[in-house]
Amino acid sequence: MKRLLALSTAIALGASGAMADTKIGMITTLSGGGAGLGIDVRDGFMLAIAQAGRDDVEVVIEDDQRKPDIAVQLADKMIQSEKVDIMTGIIWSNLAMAVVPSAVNQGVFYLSPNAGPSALAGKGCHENYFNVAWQNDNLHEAAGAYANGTGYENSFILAPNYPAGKDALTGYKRFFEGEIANEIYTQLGQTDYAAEIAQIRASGADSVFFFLPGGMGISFLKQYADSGVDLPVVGPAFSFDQGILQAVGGAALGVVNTSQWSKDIDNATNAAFVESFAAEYGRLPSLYASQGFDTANLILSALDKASADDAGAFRDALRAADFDSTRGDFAFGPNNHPVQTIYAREVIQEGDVFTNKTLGVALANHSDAYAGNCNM
Amino acid sequence: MSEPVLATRNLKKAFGALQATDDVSIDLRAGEIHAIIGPNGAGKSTLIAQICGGYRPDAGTVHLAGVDVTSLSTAERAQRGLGRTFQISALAMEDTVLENALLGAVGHARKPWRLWGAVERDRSLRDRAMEALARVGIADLADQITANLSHGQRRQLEVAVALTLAPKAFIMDEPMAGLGAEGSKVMTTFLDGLRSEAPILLVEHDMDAVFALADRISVLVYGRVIATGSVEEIRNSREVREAYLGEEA
Amino acid sequence: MSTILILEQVLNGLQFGIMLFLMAAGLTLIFGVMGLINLAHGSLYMVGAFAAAAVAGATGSFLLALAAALAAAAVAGAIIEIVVIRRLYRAAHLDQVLATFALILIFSEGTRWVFGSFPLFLDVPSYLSGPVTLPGGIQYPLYRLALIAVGLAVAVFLWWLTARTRIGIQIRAGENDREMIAALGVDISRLYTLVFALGAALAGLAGALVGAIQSVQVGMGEPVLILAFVVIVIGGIGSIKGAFIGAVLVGLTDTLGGIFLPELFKLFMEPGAATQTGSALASMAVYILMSLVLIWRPTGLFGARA
Amino acid sequence: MIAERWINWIVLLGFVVLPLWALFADEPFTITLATRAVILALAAVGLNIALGIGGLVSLGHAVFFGLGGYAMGILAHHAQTYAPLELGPLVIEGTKSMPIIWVTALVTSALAALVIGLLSLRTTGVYFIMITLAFGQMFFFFSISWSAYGGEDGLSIYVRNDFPGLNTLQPIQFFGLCLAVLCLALGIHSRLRTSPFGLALNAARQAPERVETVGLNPMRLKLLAFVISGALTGLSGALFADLNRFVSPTMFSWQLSGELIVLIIIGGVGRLMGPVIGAALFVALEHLLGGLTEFWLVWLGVILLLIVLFARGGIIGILTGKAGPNV
Repeated sequence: MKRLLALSTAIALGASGAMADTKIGMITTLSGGGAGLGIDVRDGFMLAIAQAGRDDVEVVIEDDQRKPDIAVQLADKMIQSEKVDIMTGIIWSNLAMAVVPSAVNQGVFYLSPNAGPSALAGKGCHENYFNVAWQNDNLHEAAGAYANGTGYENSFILAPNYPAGKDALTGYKRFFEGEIANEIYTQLGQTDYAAEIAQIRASGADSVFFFLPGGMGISFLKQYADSGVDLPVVGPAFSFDQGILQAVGGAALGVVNTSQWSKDIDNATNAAFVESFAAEYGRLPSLYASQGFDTANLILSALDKASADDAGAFRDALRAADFDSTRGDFAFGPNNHPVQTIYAREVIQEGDVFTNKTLGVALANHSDAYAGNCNM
Repeated sequence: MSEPVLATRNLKKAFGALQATDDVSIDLRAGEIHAIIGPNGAGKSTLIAQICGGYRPDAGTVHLAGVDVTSLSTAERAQRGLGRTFQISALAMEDTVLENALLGAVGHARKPWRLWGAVERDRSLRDRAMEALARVGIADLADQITANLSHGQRRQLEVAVALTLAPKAFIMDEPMAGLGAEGSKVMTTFLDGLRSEAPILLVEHDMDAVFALADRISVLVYGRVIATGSVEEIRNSREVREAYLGEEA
Repeated sequence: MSTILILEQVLNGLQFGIMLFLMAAGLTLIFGVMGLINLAHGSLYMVGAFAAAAVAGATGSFLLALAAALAAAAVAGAIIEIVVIRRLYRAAHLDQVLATFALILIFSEGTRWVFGSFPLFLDVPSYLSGPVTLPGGIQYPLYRLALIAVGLAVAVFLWWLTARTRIGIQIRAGENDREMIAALGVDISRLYTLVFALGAALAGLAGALVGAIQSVQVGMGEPVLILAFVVIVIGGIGSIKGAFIGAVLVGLTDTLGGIFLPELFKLFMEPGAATQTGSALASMAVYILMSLVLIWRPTGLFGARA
Repeated sequence: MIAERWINWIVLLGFVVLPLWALFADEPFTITLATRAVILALAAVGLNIALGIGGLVSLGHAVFFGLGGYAMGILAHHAQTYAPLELGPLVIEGTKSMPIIWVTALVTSALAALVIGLLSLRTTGVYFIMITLAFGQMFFFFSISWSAYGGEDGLSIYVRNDFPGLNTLQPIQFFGLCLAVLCLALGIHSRLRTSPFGLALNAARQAPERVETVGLNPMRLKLLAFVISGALTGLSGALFADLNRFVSPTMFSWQLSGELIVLIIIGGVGRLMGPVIGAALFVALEHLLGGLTEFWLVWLGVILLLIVLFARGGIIGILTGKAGPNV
């Protein structure tokens, strides 16, 4: 960890002379709640930069503290003072909504390594905005598709009462063909789910879909496992990523979750990524780390073809997505959002470590529901 | 005899089992100093609080200049002409002496909603405040921070603030406390002259001052007025001597 | 909705309330005795949970983990009382708010410094895991029943401590009059450190107990801190009885509001909108409850009258 | 020891010189930072009227900050989508004009402050702190789930709103505008402080029973102070939203209310320039410490603690050697 930071500083120092051809600004969450995600994105990203060994790329990293106003301020700094060519790093949809529209309007490229709010995929799409992770609805849609394939007919679905929560339930319902036993919006940041679990027990559903990111998911899974309700649970990967799973422990075993990445996806890039990440940082990579890694490699692949100063050529190079992704095939749709395969994974235990095993494909070559609204 | 400026009729107030004031009827007539005396815990403070509006009585009424003010707030009673000093100084300690007096002037002029214009530059307010300070003899302290005043000086300031209101009646809660011999004498002389402006209901422990000043005295024991009369009558009352003065005589 | 489900939800509300009581008891005790607003109480809750997770991870024993939580929170409490809080008893509420706000920053980021940014693991012990069947056929997690029992035991302990022991007499005296307990020959600063450590230990215990069924992570103390404040304000600050009743009220309001408000709105709105509106109102419910209580009784249900 | 008057002028001068230097040195981000400090200072100047003069420790001033922000967000959102806001029979056109937005922000937050004040001023001390916090939380949770205006995602405005005669897209011009508003607010504070109202309000904080006995109603004085205070903080919210071209529920969060109090205490409670110095220092610390370490919040906590324990009266208190008013 220390070594890598020193390395990145060295890159920055080396590049601050006349060498700096390309300047990348990363705004991500490194302190306060939710810092784990930002740290994973940063570490994945910097790993790829370090492996490329280029001295013409400078990365400026700033901490947004998960506050939209700080993120906006940092974006101003990067654009006005640092004069970056490319920006990336934001974890949360609400921060992305605060930063991305004005950044791309000022001619900067933005590559999202995590958030994919629907507003930026549809009417609000922009030729300089690329999403390297997923549109927010994607994993939920895949969960709905998986539920169909497994034969679930009656789902109890819940998510926090905020836009991403509503998108999640909408996404699931878009693909799920069975009945909805009940649809519940919990409080953002809620920690006790006894009441919801009682409703699940009484609902007569045959499956549960939930989207509760971060600590909310940990709380829900632990309490659900302890409640004796044994309906199968499906969710997006966010509550089952490598950083969180160890805190959930046995309560997550056997739960199926959907993800565009898993550490056992069989390709050479992924194997090398998992191994080098673990060697560098002493922990297994999460899907956030893989997204950071892919984002960096996409940028590097485009830089091989065109300078970021040549916006048109660089844009075309990005759109070509001519790089080896950790998730195998990767292409952009018409709205610069990924067209990719989303897998169903199951939580298993390997020795002391809880991790995911890929079960199969939930949705192949999946795009998103908003691409049609995008007039670029 | 003319109508009293201030009158209580059958005031009653209980705190749980304790009857703090029990059927108290007191008059304050124009031009007089009416002293209320009684041992500690006799209910003097509770009586004053009911007259000034701090407590609502359980029963009975308070009349000011012939008007029933029992249901009015402290502020409304003050607006109708009740000027009060506190036993424990209630002053804006961070402010200057002049500012405290100015507060009284602002209250008297009913100008608290003026958001513009420095209060100290308002001639009429300033004159009124300075005049009150001068009358109690602390005009030279006008620019001092109140917290730095001696105990006796704060008493004087209390009286000065009440003066700025030009009230119809004064209620003074122990204005002599902490003044020392010299200060007491000055204050006694001052209050002596003040009664022609407005009558004073005086609660005081300093018996020399009471006997020197009072036109009438009421004796409060266990919440009841056991006697009201002239200085001579109270001195000679057997009941009072037994209940109260007896121990001191 | 069946009667059984409603009963179960009432039980859930009670249980949530009792969890809040564990947190609120320490807060109200500290305020009652020392007149201190301690925003850092949530940090002590977090310290308890992290200590428990660390010890449970190392030893595998839940009881040892609880002991560690109590000890760690009490020690942390005693240290901050001696180093910081002691200087603030005579300060204005404003200074107390700021100083303890600063302590939150130090504790939260300090914990992240030591333990990293990822949540820790802490699980229900095997002998308390799984559901039991209650009379009426309600399936209820055994651990939550244990939580209720611990909460009630703490309530009884606090009642006994304040009503029946020498320390309790000192505490009650201290609530009324600092000079008086000095006159009684009590070392006030030692008493204060003790009470603060006791309050901290209660917060730590709550953190460890709750951490087993929730997420042990940095910042976990803040949402529950705000709710605990709501609780003690509703109950009347300084009153243990008030904290208990306030906690149960808040627990019931929050739990039942979350269930019944969306159902209520479904009676006259289309379901999707009703769920969202109902949930929005439910998340505001405890705060609405608190403002109503304060408007009705400006010093809470059992607070000292001005 | 330095006279407070001198400190005030030096600080104001700093706010003129620094951005001008940044303009010539081509450091536009420094101007953005200075603008942020000025707007936060304005919010805190508003709070300082209630807190510093009136002694009202409001842990819910984020309500007004957020209302001002949403006044801007909602009006500009309707203007940029060309869809008027329909409230039953009442149809309001969106606008990108700052003066209209400002008036809306002032009026909305003043009305909110009137209602919240009427209900909250029945309580005192800790209860007042907590009931204002409760109102803040209500607005926070409401805004998170109010999907019409973005919920937690908030609202983005693509172009900064207009002010007649200025190009607000130029950082320095927007900064100048904000600084002018701040100076106006400081003028209001200073005139208010010495006015009959300020005198009575200040006394109502220290000795409410005295204020009553001169025939004034301390509660009404405090209510008016709360309304003026809320309105100014609301105005700052509208500017803050324009600075970021974005509003979101975090503007309603209790941490923001806490930060406003922190600003005032750092600078000096009840002092004219206390909030300005506090905001400048806070923004500087945030920027400099944040650049040094991931764990900068620890150090911020330590600095705050040292100020509370050893610097009663804040920075101005240290410089002038005089403790401030007791709140």
